[in-house]
Parts: sequence; structure tokens; C-alpha cells
Amino acid sequence: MDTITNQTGLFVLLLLFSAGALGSLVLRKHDALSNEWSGLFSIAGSLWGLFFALSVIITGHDVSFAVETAFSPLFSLAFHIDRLSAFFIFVVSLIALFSSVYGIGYVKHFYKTYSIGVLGLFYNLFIAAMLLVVSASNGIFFLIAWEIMSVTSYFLVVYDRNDEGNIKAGFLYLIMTHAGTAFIILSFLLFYKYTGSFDFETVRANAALIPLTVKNAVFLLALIGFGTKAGIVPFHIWLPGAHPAAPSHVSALMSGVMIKTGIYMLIRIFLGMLQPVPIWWGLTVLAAGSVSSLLGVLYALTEHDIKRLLAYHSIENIGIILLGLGSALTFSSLGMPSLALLGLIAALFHILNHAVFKSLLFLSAGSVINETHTRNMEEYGGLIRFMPQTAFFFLVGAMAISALPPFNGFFSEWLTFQSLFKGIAVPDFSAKWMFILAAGALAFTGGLALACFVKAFGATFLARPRSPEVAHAKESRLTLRAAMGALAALSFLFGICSGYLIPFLESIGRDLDAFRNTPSFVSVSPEQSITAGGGFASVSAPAFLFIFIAVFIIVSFTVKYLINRSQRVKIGETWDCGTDLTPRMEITATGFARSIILIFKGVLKPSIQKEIEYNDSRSRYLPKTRTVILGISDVYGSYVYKPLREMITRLSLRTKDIQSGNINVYISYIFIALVIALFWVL
Amino acid sequence: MELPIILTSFLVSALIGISVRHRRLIEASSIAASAVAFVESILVSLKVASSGSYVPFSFFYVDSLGAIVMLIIACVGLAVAVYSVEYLRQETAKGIIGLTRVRQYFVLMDLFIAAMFLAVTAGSPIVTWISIEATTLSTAFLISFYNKPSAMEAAWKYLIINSIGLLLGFFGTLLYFIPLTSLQGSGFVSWQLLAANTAHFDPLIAKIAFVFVLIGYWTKAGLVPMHTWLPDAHSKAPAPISALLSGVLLNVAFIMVLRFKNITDAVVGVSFSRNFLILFGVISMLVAALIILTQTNYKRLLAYSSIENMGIVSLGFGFGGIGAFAAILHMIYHALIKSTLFLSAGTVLLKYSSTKIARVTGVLAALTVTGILFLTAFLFITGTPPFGIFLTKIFILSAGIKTHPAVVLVALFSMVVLFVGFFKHVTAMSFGKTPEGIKAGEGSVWLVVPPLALIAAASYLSFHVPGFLFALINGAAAHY
Amino acid sequence: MKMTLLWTIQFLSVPVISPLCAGIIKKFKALLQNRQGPGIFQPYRDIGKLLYKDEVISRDASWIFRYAPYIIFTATVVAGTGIPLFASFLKNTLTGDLLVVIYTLSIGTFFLALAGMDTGSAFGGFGSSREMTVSALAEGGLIFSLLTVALVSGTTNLFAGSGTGMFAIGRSFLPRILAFGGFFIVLLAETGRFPFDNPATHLELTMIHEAMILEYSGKRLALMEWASANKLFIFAAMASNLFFPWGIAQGPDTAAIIFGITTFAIKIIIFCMVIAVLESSMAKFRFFRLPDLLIISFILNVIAIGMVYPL
Amino acid sequence: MSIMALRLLLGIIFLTVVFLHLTKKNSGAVIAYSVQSLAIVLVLFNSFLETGRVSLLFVTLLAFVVKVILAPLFFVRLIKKNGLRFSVSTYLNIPLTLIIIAAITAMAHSQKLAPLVNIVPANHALLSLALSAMFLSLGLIINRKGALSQIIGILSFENSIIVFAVFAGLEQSPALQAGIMFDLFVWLVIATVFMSMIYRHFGSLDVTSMRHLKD
Repeated sequence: MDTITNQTGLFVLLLLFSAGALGSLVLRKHDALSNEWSGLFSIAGSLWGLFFALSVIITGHDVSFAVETAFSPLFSLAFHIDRLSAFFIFVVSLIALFSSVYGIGYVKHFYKTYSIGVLGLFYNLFIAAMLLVVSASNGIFFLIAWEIMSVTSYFLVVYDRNDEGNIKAGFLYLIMTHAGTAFIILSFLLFYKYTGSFDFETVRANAALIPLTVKNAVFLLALIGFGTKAGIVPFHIWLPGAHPAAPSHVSALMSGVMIKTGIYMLIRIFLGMLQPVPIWWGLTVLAAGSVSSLLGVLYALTEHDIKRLLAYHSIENIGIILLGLGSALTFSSLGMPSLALLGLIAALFHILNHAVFKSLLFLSAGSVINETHTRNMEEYGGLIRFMPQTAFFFLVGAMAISALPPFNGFFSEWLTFQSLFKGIAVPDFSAKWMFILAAGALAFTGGLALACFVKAFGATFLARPRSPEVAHAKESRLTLRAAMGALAALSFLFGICSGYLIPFLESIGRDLDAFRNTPSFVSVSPEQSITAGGGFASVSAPAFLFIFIAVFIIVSFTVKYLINRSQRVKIGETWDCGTDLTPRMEITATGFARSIILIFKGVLKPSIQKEIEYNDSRSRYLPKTRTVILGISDVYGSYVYKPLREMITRLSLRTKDIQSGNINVYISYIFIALVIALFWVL
Repeated sequence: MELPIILTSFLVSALIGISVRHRRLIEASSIAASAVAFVESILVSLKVASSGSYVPFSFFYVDSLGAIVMLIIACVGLAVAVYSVEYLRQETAKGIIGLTRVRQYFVLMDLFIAAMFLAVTAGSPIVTWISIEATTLSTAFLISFYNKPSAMEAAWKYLIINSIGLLLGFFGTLLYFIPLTSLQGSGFVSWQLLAANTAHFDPLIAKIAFVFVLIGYWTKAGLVPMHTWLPDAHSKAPAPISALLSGVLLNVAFIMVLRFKNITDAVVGVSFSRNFLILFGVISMLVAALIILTQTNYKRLLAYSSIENMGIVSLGFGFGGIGAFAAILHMIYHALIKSTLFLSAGTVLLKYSSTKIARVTGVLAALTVTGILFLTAFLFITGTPPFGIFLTKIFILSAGIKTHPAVVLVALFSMVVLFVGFFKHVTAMSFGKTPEGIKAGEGSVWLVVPPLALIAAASYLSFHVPGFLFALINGAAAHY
Repeated sequence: MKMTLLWTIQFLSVPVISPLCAGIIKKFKALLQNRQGPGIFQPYRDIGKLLYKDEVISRDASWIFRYAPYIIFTATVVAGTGIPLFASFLKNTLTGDLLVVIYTLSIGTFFLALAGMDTGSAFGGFGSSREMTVSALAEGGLIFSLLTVALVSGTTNLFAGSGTGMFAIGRSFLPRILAFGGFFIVLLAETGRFPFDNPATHLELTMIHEAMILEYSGKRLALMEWASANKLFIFAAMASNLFFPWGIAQGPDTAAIIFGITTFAIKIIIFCMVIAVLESSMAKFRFFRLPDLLIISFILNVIAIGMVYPL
Repeated sequence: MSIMALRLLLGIIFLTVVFLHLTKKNSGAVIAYSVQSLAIVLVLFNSFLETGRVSLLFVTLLAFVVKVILAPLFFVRLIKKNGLRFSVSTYLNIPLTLIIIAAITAMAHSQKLAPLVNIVPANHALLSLALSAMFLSLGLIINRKGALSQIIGILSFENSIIVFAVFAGLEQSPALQAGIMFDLFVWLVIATVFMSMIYRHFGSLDVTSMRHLKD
């Protein structure tokens, strides 16, 4: 393994993706060839990435080297891959692998409409850029990779360019991410100002030179900058638009992995570079996590666009990851490194898990959309009969994201909960209450997520088809199913094997200086029982699975063979109160969530429009049609972004007055500038 | 002999334009002159790179910065000459212009380029001033080329405002000669002589002189608040001329101030002039960015973007150190990319016959290659990695963060606003449905090759700067 | 040997005793309403009868509908292994965590709601919608009330939580009582009792739980009914053992165990009576008033947790 | 020539600028400019007399031809051709203009600009006056709406610079001066052509009628 944990290993990785990108561009005249080329190289690259990342994690040998550039000593192509980077390379590669497999089949429906070569180019570059982002160790180099990641993903978002909505979503995405980058640039500039370097290692070593107020500023800047990419509320507004707009295998990568790169940098900066940190940083992160997770899931409930719904769940899960990270920060400020490590493990584990089940969900949603040609859940229904395997994979994803045991989502949320529970016991007053609120937010989030996925699965796959499109749906192609199946299996395996995974994650956390010699609060017993918080709580995934399956078999066996052998099962109609049951009588996705929306109307600010048309305008007894539209107003748009936009636009219009068109005025500017300059200098 | 050859070839080409009525010959001679200038400029810059400066006769003087700007003129000039041929043919085909105008165009363009070459290579500040004045004169009729009222208006404003600016610059230049009044008999005052005689210079006069030069020449370089003519002129001129104006002429005027800055700095120290550079730079960035946000005309948008970039360059020189290095690099990138943008905008204008952003939709569908060029150039110029301008911007900001954090903050804000505004308009133009009656397809390959070559050059320079150019940049940056 | 026996009892007692619990409530309610009422073993007879009946399944139903009863029933039984019934020393460290129990029950809720939507009936859909609304809002209160106990006892293992005496730490008395208040509200919500749901109704406008299982018949209906009885029993057991941990067996000593079982039975019966009294004396709430109640439960628990470690 | 005569010439230059501010007729402006140019030529001639360099005589002649003869000729033809007797109005009325003139003159004489006028201490007063003339010319261009007045303003600005340069001893070599003069001539031609084109396009020489280009 040592043989590949060096720079050659990394170059091979980048080379594979570059070859995929360029090759598919060269072959752009042949759709199929280009697609296969891009797919094969990205698969090969992802496999190599997995191999490479695992080698680094297992051997613990950092890969670190720099290629100097001629431009300036400030900027070098510096790589530093420690275990934390390797973990993220692992996550990127893992999801990229299945997305690429899926893509080979999925992209076929773009043939002849759009250039497949361009898709292959940006797709491979996007993955390569993500790999660079998590392995760069020079600030400028990092920013370059970061922006390439943003721009390539922008082009993937607007790939389906005939849809005006996609263009708008892409626009919002790129300007938000650009604004976010400005904040990041500013924080790096502040690093440079006080440590004289953009190199992360140098900054870390000289972090003591940075005054506390500047550190605080850096914290806020980085939280906003990286939070924009991660989709923290209220900087999330681009996310529900952009993720659905991209082709589904790209959405899987964006939601599953790309947004985590923001989290990666938050970990890197807050836990890696700027230790020790003031306690309010951790509390702020906790608050951000609580708000994001709760609002994310609430907004998801209001959606009937399946991919937007999933996108909002990404916000929710980023919130959950932030809860883990926030508790890690808080504990480290309180001098409880073991608990901090627990929080970090929870965050890392959830990053991995969310990547798996969110990409699974996006891929299965993509399969559904591919067959039904709409993202509107109100037009689905009954797909479980037409696409049984897709339905099953979606169900697995839904259970995992709803944190139902024994799937992986449960175990990372369990760890997050444990770190929050332990936080309630800290002696610091404000921290204690923040932890209580965070735990409450997480508890409600869990319940609401469950409701949301009942809605999503039920409206999509169950009951009768609500539009004729559904009836033509067929089970998707083999590569699509293979990718989804593998992710579903992973989602299950990561749950069952959480006991095996946790030591790995712990070794990753220990790579950070703050935790190098920390006694662990997470242990795994021989029977795979995970114990967290120094014996505070424990759970065993295999035992749970065993009991569950055993009981299930006993129950089914008993009911089927011991009790009733003589009775018949008749297939009949659903009871319809004597009328003809039509799909229009089924509950809709909007209707399902309506009660929750109304309960949270203070937050969501729904608008209900009712339009009734009468048969006879004089006697208003028999309505002809009745339309109810339940809309959710864009609160952030109307209270944050719109005023901001209007303010800057007004400023812009004011500035335009300079260009009044009158030449006399223009000349007077020069005169005034001259006079001011003369009398200012003298 | 390189410099006289350059000037002569352009003058010969201009003469051919005046005396001959054969269109192909005029076109060929213009391209040939640009090609000769291109080759000779590279030779000159190689010489400068190896020896620091190049003084063939006492009449000429090329330092590192001059050589860089010379290269810029040569590159953009060649591309513009090639592009102009096809551009004017298409306009003739559309019935917009006749042969007389074409001849006029090439003659004036040749004179214009020649004047710019002379401005950066002349050994005397006064000759420099004369040639910069000559650029104004030769371009005035190019700006009013289409003879429409708005074009007339633009040309008039251009003429008047720049004349005033240049007269101020002239006055400032004269003031720099004060220490030389004691040295009797020297008829010809060269840049070197000025730089060598700073010892007797009254600091207060040096400051006043610098203010006049700064306001004066920067009127021509288009920094706020002296920029007012720029969006008008750059948007009304034919697209290739806009490329020359925005991409090249601004730099030519800009570096004049830098030359005087060196002299002033020798007298009163660097901080005096730096403050000016920073102030004008940041104001230019802010104003240009804000105006771009609600711009409705894409050629004006590009013009404002030039103002913004001049602001960035000014900021870079104002911060000094690595900022100056980045500023020079930025100047090069900006010249190449802004020309690309104007040339692509010209192709778009040919296709859509409108400079209103609202009337232009679906460029990617109608003009695929040009659309991609435009989009790429947009990403380049707004500082999106991996393109070079990102690096130069970061370097400039990091040069400033230590001493002027507030300025850096404003500059960063302007960059974001500019990106948002520019991107909004680019999105509106690139995507969407092509209007009725616009047929898809590039007009001619020669409308694509010149901008493609320019952007290719800029992209290449983003990743690798050839040794001699690097030596030139370092040599020039060492002075600031 | 003894432990195996005890574990078998622990495993079996949830499914075996739960119908009895439902029967007791029904009987009490009947008595309170001056009716004779069915015997307390009537639920067993009902389940038995249903198990042997023929079934009708909608042609719109998918495998979700068919397998949901088994999964739901299994989930309740598995959850039952994670809670203390009569012996707190059976520390189930594998699945006895409060979150495991809660989320295992959620599996049941999840499939119940899906099954409700599966047949395309209008009733099933709104039943699921209401069920998920209530359970989503109950989640916070549920976790926090158990968390109060967990914090008092220093572990989230529910068995250990029932092992500490109620007055072992004097200052934990108030938090526990508050948490119990919260828990009781959640109990009513989760088990579909008044004022949240009327377990006996088939009136379209008010039913929640019944709406979802409307399409079931035969053995699947039996499992559904049984599972809901299990759930009721589990909640009652948690309420009695975690908040009033009296008499529960602390060690594998036969007398203690028998005492534990007895006190447990008494506590359960008392709970059944309380529920019956409540159901007889109270009207069902309008649906949109329920969130207030659930929020009250959550806030009670937040206060309780805040008081566990007073500063 | 005596210093008194030079002062007189400079006074004439200064007064012509003031007159340019006040006159309402285009012809008056042209005449004022010719007078001003003549004064400049005399000043240049004086420096030829002092130095005795023949080349300076050549420059003086060139200046005479361009400024005193050609420029007014162009303007007069323009005025005749288009019948532009009256100049377009100003922004400020006459009293206000006078106040501004006073303010600008005071500014040019202010202590702040002392180093500038002390280049040649003997010519201190002259330099101040030349500086005032410069600023006043700028003020003229700003205040006047007429294109012709603006052109004359620029020319008068240039004259003031020349006169400042002469008194400050900053003359350039004759070759360069000739170049400058040639530039000026070309500029003059172009400006005149533009003026007639503008008149054709806009129907007046009022620059405020040009309002196509604004943001």
C-alpha cells in the first residue's frame, strides 16, 4: 500500500479523470462512444480513488508535496493528503463510482439533444476538482480548485439549457457560490495578513499570531463562505434550485458530495488550523445546524417536486452534520477533547452516510423522472408496480435518511444524539441550553423527516397512477439499477458494519492535532456493540438486525403455516363508499403535508389561494371546479435577498447618474478631481 | 532598426489606403503591416528582456514595461487587423458601409496603431504626448464611423474630454522639466534625463506635476471620474476599434502615468503616488461594477468592465510589491481578453444587429463558437480559475491586505457585484431562444479565428509565462 | 438457564400480555359508562377470530401493504425487548437504548403510514397524513422525556434507567414528574387514545389509526390490531417503569422477580384505569389543537432536562 | 521687450479669457481668441528676440499662421456657413459668472499653488496670471453650452499653458514645438469638421442637445 500513497498515486488519479474529460470532448461527435469513454474513465478513476484513499487511511502515511509555480512564492500547487483529506477522497470516489455507473445508462436519453462530449468533460472535471479541493493545502490553489468545482458544476446545472428554470437556477447558484467565495477569499487574506502565507500548514503553525478578533472575523467569514456551499440556512437559497436542475447522477454528486466540501473546510479550519477556539464558535455552529436541519426538513415537506424535496433534505442533513461538528467545537473549547472527538466522529460518519443514501435517493428519483418525464410528485403514483426495483431502492434510501435502524443513517444520527446528550451535562450554562435546543431540533427533525419520506414514497410509488405517463413507465436499465442496488446495499452494510467503521473514523479524527492523544469515548465491543460517551449509551447493529429478522421470520412463519392454512385471500376493489374510486380521490403530496405546513405556518408562511368556479353564477351552490393552490412564500427571498438586491440596484441606478450624458458635467468632474487632488496634496 | 520599420510599415500601409482603391490590396497591406509589427515587436522585447532596456537612437526608448505594452499592441493589433477585414466585408454585404469608408477605416486604423507604437517607444515625454494626442485624432473619426447622431455625440465627447485631459497632462509634463531649466542647451529631453535629474526637483512641484499628469493621462486611460467619455466611445466605435481602444489604448495611456510616477517617487517617496493610485483604482472598480449591474447595452458593459480592470491595475501598482507584478500580468490578460470580448461582441452585433442586451438571446444556439468564446472570456475576465486573472486579483488583494484592508474589502465587494452584473447579462444573452429571423451559424471562420487566437494566448499565459516575458514583467515590476 | 428463561419471558410478555391490557381498558371504559362490556380477554378472541378469517386485499395494493403488518408487528416486539418490564438487571446493551426503541417504533409508524396510502383509498391517505403529523410532533417530547430519565441515571439504556430508585437522588424527583407529564401526553398521542384519536371510531372525519388499517382484513388486520395493542403496552410499561421505578427486580433473585412482576402488573392495571377514566371523561380534541398539546409536552420535558443539572 | 510690455500682453490674454466668459456673440469669441493668439505670438517673438535662435522664429511664424490666421478663419467660415451669430447660452448668468471668475482667479493666486508660480521668482505675478487664465479657460469650457465656445476654450487653455511655459522657461526644442503645433492644427481641422457635422446632425451647436448617450 505504501507504493501508492505517494504523489504518483495522486497524479494517476487526476490523470484518469483528465483523460476522461478530454477524451469525451474529443469524441463528442459520437454520442455513445463519448459517453462510454467518460464513464469508463470516471469509473476507473473512482476505483483508483477508493484504493488510494483507503491506503492513506490504513497506513496513515500523509501524501504531501508541492509543485512551485513561477508566478509567485505565495502560490504553489501544494498537496497535503492526511487521513481527513483521504476520507473525503474516499467519499467523493465512492459516490462518483456509482454515479458514473449510473450515468452510462442514464445519459442515453440526452443523445442527439445535447452534446454528450461536453457533459463528459464537465462531469470528469467536476469530480477531479472536488478531489483537488480536499487535497489542496495552499489557499490560492485551494481557491482555484474550489472555483473550478463551482464553475464545472454550474455548467452541469445548466446542461439541460432549453429549460429556462435551469438557467435561472444555475444563475442563482453561481452568483451565490461566487459571493461565498469572496468571503472565503477574505478569510484567507486575513490569514495571509497575519501569518504571511497562504499555506495551510504555515497558517496552522502560526495561528497564534492571529489576534482573537481577527480569528472571530475569520470564523464568521468562513462559516458564511463555506456555509453557502454547504447550504446552511439562510445561505441555502441556491441549493433547492440548482441540485434538481442538473442531470440526476450529477445531482447525486452535488448533494451527496459537493456540499460536503464546505464542511471539510470548516473542519480543517476550525478544528485543524485555529485551535483553540472560543466557545461561541461551537455554539454558533450548533445554532446554524439546528436551524438548517429544522427548516430544511420543513421546506422539504412543502415540496412536491421530488428532486427539490431531496435537495431540501440535503440542507437538513448538512444541519445534522453541523450539529456533530458544533458539538465537537464546543467540547474542544470546554476542554473535553474526548467528547469533541465523539462529535467529530458523528459528523464524519453522517457525511459518509448522507453521501450514500442521498445519492441513492437522487439516482432513484432520476430513474423515476427518466420514465415519467416530470419532477412533479402529484403526477406520479403507483410506480411500485412498474418499477419495483427502483421503488425498493428508494425505500431503502428513505428508511436510511429517516434514520430507521438498521440502516446507516440511524447510527450516525445516534452518535450525533449522544454527543448532544453529553453536551447537556456540561457545566457551562449557555452551552447546556444550546445543546438542549440542538437536541430538540434534531429530535423534531427526525420525526419530520420520517413524515416527509412517507409522503415522498407514498405519493410516488403507492396507490394508483395519477397521470397517464406513469402507466408507460418501465423498470430502468441495468446500469441504473446496478448503481442504485449497490448504494442500497452500502446503505445497509454501513449500518450493520458501523462497529467496524467507527474505529476508522476515529483514526481520521485523531489525525487532527487537537485529538492526537485524546482518550476515546467511543468503543466497540466484540459483539459489535458501539458504546458512546464513556458507557453513556450503547447499541449493536448486528444484534438488532438479528433480533428483527428472527422475530420477523417467527411471526411470518407462525401466521402463515401454523395458524391458518385453510383460509383464502381474495383480490378485490378498494372500498370506495359506493362511488367509483379514481386516482383523483387519493391524497396528494401537498395534501399529505398540509396539516404540518399549517401547524408551522408561522415559519413557513404558506399562502392558500382558492378559486371556485360556479355552474350558475346566481345560485352559488354547485361549484363547477374548485382549485386550491398551497404555496410557500420565499421568506429569505423577500426578507433578506430581495431587499439586498433592491438596495444594490438602487445604488447602481444612483451611480448611473454619474453618466448623465452632459459633457459640461463630465468636464466639471475632471476639474473638480483636479482641484481636490491639488488641494489635498498641498 | 525595428522601431522605424514598424512605424514605416504602418505609414506605408496608410499611404496605400489613401492612394489605392483596390480593396484586397488595402486589406492585405494593413495585415502585412500588423504582421511586420508583430514580428519586430517580439524582436524588440527579446532585446529588452536580455538587456533591461533598448535605446536604438536617442529618439527611442523602450523599457520593460514599454516592451510589454508593445507586445500587447502588436498582438491585439494583428488580431484586430485580421478580424477587421472580414468584419467590414460583412458590413459591406449588409449595406452598412461602402468602399470609401473601408479605406478610411484602414488608413485611420494604421495611423492609430502606429501612434500607439510611437507613444510607448518614444524617448521623449513630449513626443509621447504628441503621439497620444495623435491617437485621439486618428480615432475620433473611427468612433463616429457609422455617422449616426449617437456616434457623433460619442466622438465629440471623446475629442473634447480627451483634449482637455491631455492638455492637463501636457502641463504636468512641462512641470517635470523644471529641474532641467538649469541644464542649458539640452534640446531634447528624454525619459532617462528626467529620471536622472530628480535631485534638484522641488517636492511640492513634483507633487503638483504628478497630479496634473495623473488626471490628464488617466482621462485617456479611463479612470473614474475622468472616464465619462469611455463607455460612449467604446460602444459606438466599430467592434474591432473598440477592441483596440479598450484592450490597448488604455494601457498605453496608463503606463505614461507610471513613468512619471517613478520620477515623482524618486523625489517625494512612494506613498504619495500610491495613495492616488489606490484611491482612483478603488473608485473606478466600485463605480464600474455598480453601473454594470443595471447595464442594458453589452458594448457599454464591456467598456465599463475595462474601467474596472484599469482600476484593478491601478490598485495593483498602488499596493506595490507583488501587486505591481500582478498588475502588469493583469494588464496583459485584460488586453487580450477584452479584445476577445469586443471581437466576439462584434460578431454578435453582426448577427443580431443590436447592441441591446434585451434583444440578444440564445447566442449559444445561434453562434455556438462565438458564444462559447464570449462565455469563456467572461469567466476569464471576472477572475474565474483556472484563468490567470484570478491569480492576479488574488495577488493584488494580498498585496493590499496588510496596509489597506478597507480598500481590499471594497475591491472584493466590487468584484462580486461586477461578477453578478456581468453574469446576469451574459446569461441573458447566451441562453434562451434565438429571436425569430436569426439564422444559426457563424458568418465566417475569420470572425472566429482572431478572438480564438487571443483567448488561446491568454489561456496559455495563465499557465505558463515564457521566459523572456517573465523577465520583462519582473524587470518592470521591480520599479514599482 | 434462569437468564434464558427470563429473557424468554421478556420477549414473549409484550405480545402475550398486550391484548389483555387493551381488554382491561375496554372493560373499565364500559364500567365507567355503566355498561357490562366485554370480558377482558375479548381482544384475544378477536385476534384469534381474525387470524382464521378469509382476507380481501385491494387490487391496487403492493407488497408494502402485504408485508406491512408483519413488519409493524415485528417492530413492536423488537422494541419490547429494549424496555424494562419487570427486571432492570437484564441490561440489554444491544438494543436497549432509548433511541433504538423509539426509532424501532418509528419503523412501525413508517410502514403503517405507507400501508395506509398503498390502496389509494382516500381514508388511508388522510389517516397516514394525520398519523405522521402527530408522530412527527410527538417525537421531540418522546425523546426528551426518556432523555430526562437517561440523564438522571447517567445512561440512555432504559433498563438502567429503571434501576435507579425514584427518590435515590432527591433532586431528580421534580424533573421526573415533569418528564412524566410530558411522556403521558406523548403516550396518548402515540397509542392513538383520547384526546388524539378515538380507537373505537369509524367516523371518516375523526379517525387516524383506524383510517390507515381500514383496508385490512383477516390475519393482517389481526396483526395490525395486535401490534397496536403491543405499542400501547410498551408505552404503558415505559411510563410505569421509567418514571415510577418501584418494585422492579434489581437482581436475579426469584422473589424479587416475582415481586417485580406483581408490581408491574399492578402498575399496568392502574395505567389502564387512568387511560380509561381519561377517555371517558374527555372529548376528542380538534386536530389542529393537538400540536399545542404536543408542544406542551416538549416544553415540559425541556424544563425537566433543564432541572436535571441545576447550575 | 520690457517686463511691463510682457505684463501687458499677459493682461490682454487674461482679459480675453474673461471676455470669452461674458460674450454672447460667436464672432466676439473668435475675435477675442485671435487677439489672445496674437498676444501669444508676440510673447513667443519676444523669446526669439531674447535668445536669437532662428528656429524659434520659425515656431513663432507657425504659431502665427495656425492660431492667428487659420483658426479664426475656420471659425468664421463655420459661423458664416451656418449663420451662427449668437453663442448658445451658459449655465450661469453674468453676475454669477463674474463671481466664479473672481473665485478661480483667487484660487490660482492662492498660497497653495505658490511653489508653482515661484519657479521663476521674477515672473511670479506673470505665472499666477497664466495659471488663472488656465483655470478660467477650464471654467469656460464647463460653463458654456456651445460647441464653438468649448473649442475656443480648449484653444485658450492651450494658449495659457504655452504662455506659462514660456515664462517659466520650459520651452521645448523647436522640433517638438513644431510637432505640437502640427498636432494642434490637425486637432483644429478635426474639431471644425466635427462641429459642422454636429450642426448637421443636431441642428445646433448646443452640446446639451446631445443626450443619446447616458446610463
